[in-house]
Amino acid sequence: MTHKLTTKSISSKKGYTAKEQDIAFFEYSHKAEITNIYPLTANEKLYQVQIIDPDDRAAFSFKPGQFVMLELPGIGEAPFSISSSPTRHGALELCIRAAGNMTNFLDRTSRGTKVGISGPFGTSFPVEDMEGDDILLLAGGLGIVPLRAPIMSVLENRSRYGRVDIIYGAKTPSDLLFKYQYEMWKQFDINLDIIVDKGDSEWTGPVGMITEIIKRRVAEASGDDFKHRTSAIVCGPPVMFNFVCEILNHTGLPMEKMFVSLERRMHCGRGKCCRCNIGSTYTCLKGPVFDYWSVLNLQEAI
Amino acid sequence: MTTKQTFLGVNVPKPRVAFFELSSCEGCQLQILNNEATLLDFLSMVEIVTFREGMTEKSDEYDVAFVEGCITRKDEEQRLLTIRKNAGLVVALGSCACFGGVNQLKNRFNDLNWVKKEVYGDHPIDTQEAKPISTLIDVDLEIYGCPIKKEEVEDIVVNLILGKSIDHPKYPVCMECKAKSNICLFDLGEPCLGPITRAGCDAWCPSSRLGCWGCRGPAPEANIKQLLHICNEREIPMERVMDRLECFGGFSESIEQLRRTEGR
Amino acid sequence: MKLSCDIDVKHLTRVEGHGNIKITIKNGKVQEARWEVVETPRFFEAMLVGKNFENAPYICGRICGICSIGHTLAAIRTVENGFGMKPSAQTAKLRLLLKHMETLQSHILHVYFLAAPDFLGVGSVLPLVKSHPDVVQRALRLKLLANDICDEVGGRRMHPTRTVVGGFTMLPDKYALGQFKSRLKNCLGDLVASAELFKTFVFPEFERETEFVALKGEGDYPFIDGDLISTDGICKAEYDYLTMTNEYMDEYSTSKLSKLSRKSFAVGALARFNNNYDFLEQTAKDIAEMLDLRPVNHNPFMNNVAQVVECVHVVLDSIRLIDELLGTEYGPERQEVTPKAGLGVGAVEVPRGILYHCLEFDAEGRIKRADCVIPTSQNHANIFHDIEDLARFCVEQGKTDKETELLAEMLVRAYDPCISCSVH
Amino acid sequence: MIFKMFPAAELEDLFALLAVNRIIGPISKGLNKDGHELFDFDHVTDFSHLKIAYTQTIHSAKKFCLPHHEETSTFTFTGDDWQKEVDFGAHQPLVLFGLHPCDINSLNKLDKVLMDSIYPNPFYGAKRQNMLIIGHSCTPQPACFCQSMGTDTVLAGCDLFLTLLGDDYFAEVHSSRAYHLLEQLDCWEPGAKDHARFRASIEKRSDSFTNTVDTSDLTKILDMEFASQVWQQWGERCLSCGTCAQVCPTCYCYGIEEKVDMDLSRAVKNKQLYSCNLIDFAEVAGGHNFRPESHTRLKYRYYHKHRGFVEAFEEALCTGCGRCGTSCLAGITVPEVIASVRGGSHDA
Ligand SMILES: Cc1cc2nc3c(=O)[nH]c(=O)nc-3n(C[C@H](O)[C@H](O)[C@H](O)COP(=O)(O)OP(=O)(O)OC[C@H]3O[C@@H](n4cnc5c(N)ncnc54)[C@H](O)[C@@H]3O)c2cc1C
Ligand code: SF4
Ligand code: SF4
Ligand code: SF4
Repeated sequence: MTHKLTTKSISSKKGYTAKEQDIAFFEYSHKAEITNIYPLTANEKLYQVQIIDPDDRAAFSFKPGQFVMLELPGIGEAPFSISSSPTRHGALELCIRAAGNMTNFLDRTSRGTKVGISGPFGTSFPVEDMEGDDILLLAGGLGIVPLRAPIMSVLENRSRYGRVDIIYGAKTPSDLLFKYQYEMWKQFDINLDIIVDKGDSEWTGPVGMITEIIKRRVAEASGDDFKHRTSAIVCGPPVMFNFVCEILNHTGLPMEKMFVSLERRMHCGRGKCCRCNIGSTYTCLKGPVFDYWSVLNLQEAI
Repeated sequence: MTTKQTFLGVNVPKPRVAFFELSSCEGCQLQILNNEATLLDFLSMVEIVTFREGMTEKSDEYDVAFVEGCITRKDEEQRLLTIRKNAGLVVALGSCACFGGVNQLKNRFNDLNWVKKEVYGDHPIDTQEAKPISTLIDVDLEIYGCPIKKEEVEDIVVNLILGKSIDHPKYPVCMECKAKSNICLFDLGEPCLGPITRAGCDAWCPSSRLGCWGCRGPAPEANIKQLLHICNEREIPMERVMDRLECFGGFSESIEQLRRTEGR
Repeated sequence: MKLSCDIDVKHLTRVEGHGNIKITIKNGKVQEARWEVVETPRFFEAMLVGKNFENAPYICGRICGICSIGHTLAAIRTVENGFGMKPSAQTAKLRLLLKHMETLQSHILHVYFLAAPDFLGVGSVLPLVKSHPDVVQRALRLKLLANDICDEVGGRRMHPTRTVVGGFTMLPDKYALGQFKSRLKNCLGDLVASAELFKTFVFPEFERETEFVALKGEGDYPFIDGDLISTDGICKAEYDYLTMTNEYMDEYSTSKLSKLSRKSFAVGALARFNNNYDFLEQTAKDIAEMLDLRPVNHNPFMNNVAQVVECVHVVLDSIRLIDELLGTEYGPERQEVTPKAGLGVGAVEVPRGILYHCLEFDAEGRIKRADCVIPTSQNHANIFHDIEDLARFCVEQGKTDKETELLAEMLVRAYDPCISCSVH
Repeated sequence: MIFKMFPAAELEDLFALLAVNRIIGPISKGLNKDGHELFDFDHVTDFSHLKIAYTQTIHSAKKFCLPHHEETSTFTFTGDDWQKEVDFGAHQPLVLFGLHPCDINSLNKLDKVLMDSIYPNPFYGAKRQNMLIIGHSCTPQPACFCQSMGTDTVLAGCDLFLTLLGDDYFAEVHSSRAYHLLEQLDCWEPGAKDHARFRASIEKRSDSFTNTVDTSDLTKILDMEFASQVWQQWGERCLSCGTCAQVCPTCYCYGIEEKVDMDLSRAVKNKQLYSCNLIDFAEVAGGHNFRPESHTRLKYRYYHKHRGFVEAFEEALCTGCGRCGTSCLAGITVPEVIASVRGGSHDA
């Protein structure tokens, strides 16, 4: 007698894989359509992307700070922060800089292009836990992109937060993103400070380092007010958030109330490819949003 | 470039392609014909306008020039300058074009007159030191290998057309060799330049149990010092290692350095 | 009668390497008719000096991309002869199989991609993809088979990796060999179809008597191993190659030239056919008959036909070799090499004719002096004189400039010259 | 657990019972330059090719559930639209015949991250679920330090584990599949004498390990020695060639590359096992490299295996099989690296 093995379908010891669609989730992506493209600067565009299947679209929800993997078949797949409001179902907004292979090709596509979307992945900014606090949103360069989702969350529940500041630094005025929304933000009683490294002939705002404005903002707070009532979100290049977090840390603001979003190379977004590991922590699972305390405990994070 | 194809709704060009050869064995061009299975697809994806080895028609209007071979004579310099002027993109095809290839072995004597006499006696003959084409013109892209790997060229051409970035592997041949479950040549007592040579050939030679000769040049940050140490430890004669290092010209900088520091 | 003509072909196309044709006719007299080789020399003979013997096959293979296998095998034979080694029967069979498949792939490339367009009135194989898709597919099928076998036996189709002094680094998979055997059997139909295609081509009725040089067959149609013979009755030993080639230089050529009993001689498929007809497989002889090719044939254009005939022969012989290899257990792949001071000569029939390598070694096996005589350089003088005669032939026949130019180009192409190889 | 005994000569019958399936087992790859036999896992069709008394294979058995190259999906394009197809690639169940404890445990470790954590990897899972594993006892080799890693015995992860006791096999039966298989052999229930033989054999094996790694408090020590000079010294030797990760039974990181066919009508997404020692492992858009120097990458490999994984799964991502050290041309071995790191900034 011989023993012929038969092919078993996939299941796993722990609960994770009980459902077939969870398994499929790994290489499965929602087919989506680029419904609109708005050029924002020379290098960045805002893409509105809609999941084609209406049920999938309705079921898709995310938290501010999470990201999706966007796939252009045959070209590449990469992680992007969702930059739209978490409460609005419909088109996701992704603000993408043409930086490499896939993003440059994306830059050449037009409305109607079909893409693949999977996610949402990763940790988020705990905006609900921040209710009641003054909110400090600090962005450098492309860092404004992941900040836009928490900004919208805060705006939609404006009454639940105290003072809200957005401090945003960019290289030059022409690099500023989402200019068309600044007035709207201000109308929601938000203090918007914008500073550039280098002005141009039309620029009338401040020129210099974002840290100056932050120092001023901290100084404006009276007594221990700042450290007891503030939650901060910092997004930007590593040098920037290094300096900024240092200043905030100095005020005594608890490190658990300062949040950053880190970027690493990712090939899966699902804690398998190891490309995003910091020290030995998966940015895609434990991040991209980390509190500052966790960052300090990650070797080679910054 | 003429646009004739689309991909994901994006217009992509069907480039006019020309092939040229300087001093070489013309093997790299032949490699392109050697992919019988996909040759016809290749021919329909690009428009070949000049290919002396295979066709009579020729044209001076082309988008991409593949240049095989190295420079060893004045007239080749002239031809190369013209190619650079006509082409949008110049691609160095194969190790001769990229590093000088085996042809640069004659440079090692530092005595062209001796070299000429050795082969032609007193008959006058025109030649100069073999040089990679990048010493004369700007090269947009290098495709390594002696010979080139035809699949690699095809991938590169597809990526060129799609406008995808062309990234050569940055890791050394060992990666590909291990992926093929080969026995390491060092286990067999043979030298191999796999640990320091840029991958992309799918460990062609080691998969046939021939130690790598380094035809694709050094991988970024190749640890040559350690490799020499490894060979030394295993009592592999330095001469055999040097023979390989200097064979295709990719390691010429390290060779010079070695000669200077160790008087080899 | 044609009175004047001025032909100046710079960098003849559809040949390997760089050569020019120049014909000037004034008042019905040929003023000048020349075949010039302008290829850049690469100095392989100098490169090899001082190198260990291990380098010889590897570097020599790079003399030519088309016949890299032939060069590699010639260099190996040279080293082995120099060291007094004899390859095992298994190694010899595998080498011959590899050699045959190089011959097949090179001949197919030549007859279909380089020569056939002339007979079909086009400039390259590209238009044929549309007009004669079956012909192109057939050529690709044959070439693919030959190259696939080269990959399996030699490690890769160009610049082989498994062929070393003493034998092979690795032996072909027997299962794969079995598969190849059936593919070889199946390809005979394609070869007959190739012959039928060639039957439809009109070959110029041009002849010039010359001497043909080849390896001497001893029972079989020779590719590796054997004395050197010519149709003028000369016979010499392999090591005596210098008296067979008699190289000299002239002002129009960066390649060396050769002569023997007459002012020039020819090597290649036609030369092998003319010298060793008796040893061809019967089917190959039948194909020759069908294509009106009989020894000794002096029409250089018929070299293309001889190539088709050889394709049939090498395929049949390869089937035999595979049968023999499959019928015995594999022995060791490689024998120990002990370097020895002395001189080695290796002659191998590559697609374009007889190829000689000669190496002189010191006691450690380092190369002291190298010499390579390439088939195309042996043919250059013959091509040169053919062109002269052809120019006169065209004058007599009253050919137009265009016709003369095409015939001259076809003539050179018929030799399938490997120019970069000849200059090396 | 159920234990059985059967005559060693019947291993061939066991093989024959399973021979309708594809069997993977240790085979000989020839001799190395010193005349030692080299082994690897490969398909075995003939029992006489199975080298059950093998020492250690060059490559691990992970390639049968985690291949070096894998097409994860294909796209076909029609007009401007496309269809994606995914094939997890479990086409044929496999029998892994003769795995040593370290290799069985390595699969258990891979299961933790690839199957039993969030986003399980179905490509791995599909193949992993379709394996019948027969373990086999081994003789500790000079490079082995599995004892230190706690992977020298098998508690789970196979169908059957065989320990050779003289002329007999002592079989641990881990699954009903294995139970039914053994029914076809001349088995007997082991008695007290057999148990004693078994105990003597494992004690003897335990005593024969020569290589060790001190893992106590290693996670903390690794953090303390993050800036240690020692890393730099190892980094200077490292060739950044990725060999260690390729032969390691527990390394699983990878890269994805998408390739379009020449007629632009089809594309594939290829997965290739990568290695954290490769220079561009942590390179991101814009060219910034988080680990540009060889020692930072080498250090990361140890961090992931001996710190991060321990934090996440309470065990190290290393079975102590010693393959990486054996294959590393620069002679970088886990026991030596860890000893040098523990020793602070002493010489590497
Ligand atoms: C959580 C997260 C959120 C993000 N959100 C946003 C966002 O909202 N907007 C945004 O614009 N970006 C965002 N990014 C960054 C974005 O993912 C990258 O810009 C994107 O991956 C670039 O993809 P690409 O294919 O265009 O670039 P790639 O082609 O991958 O190239 C980028 C660079 O990577 C290197 N590289 C790529 N391939 C190779 C290779 N094979 N070998 C060696 N080097 C290589 C090169 O240095 C190249 O310049 C985010 C990243 C993360 C991790
Ligand atoms: S054979 Fe060469 S390429 Fe392969 S692993 Fe060994 S050293 Fe690396
Ligand atoms: S193994 Fe080395 S010599 Fe051989 S093809 Fe690859 S890089 Fe070239
Ligand atoms: S790290 Fe080395 S010893 Fe540990 S499991 Fe991997 S290969 Fe084996």
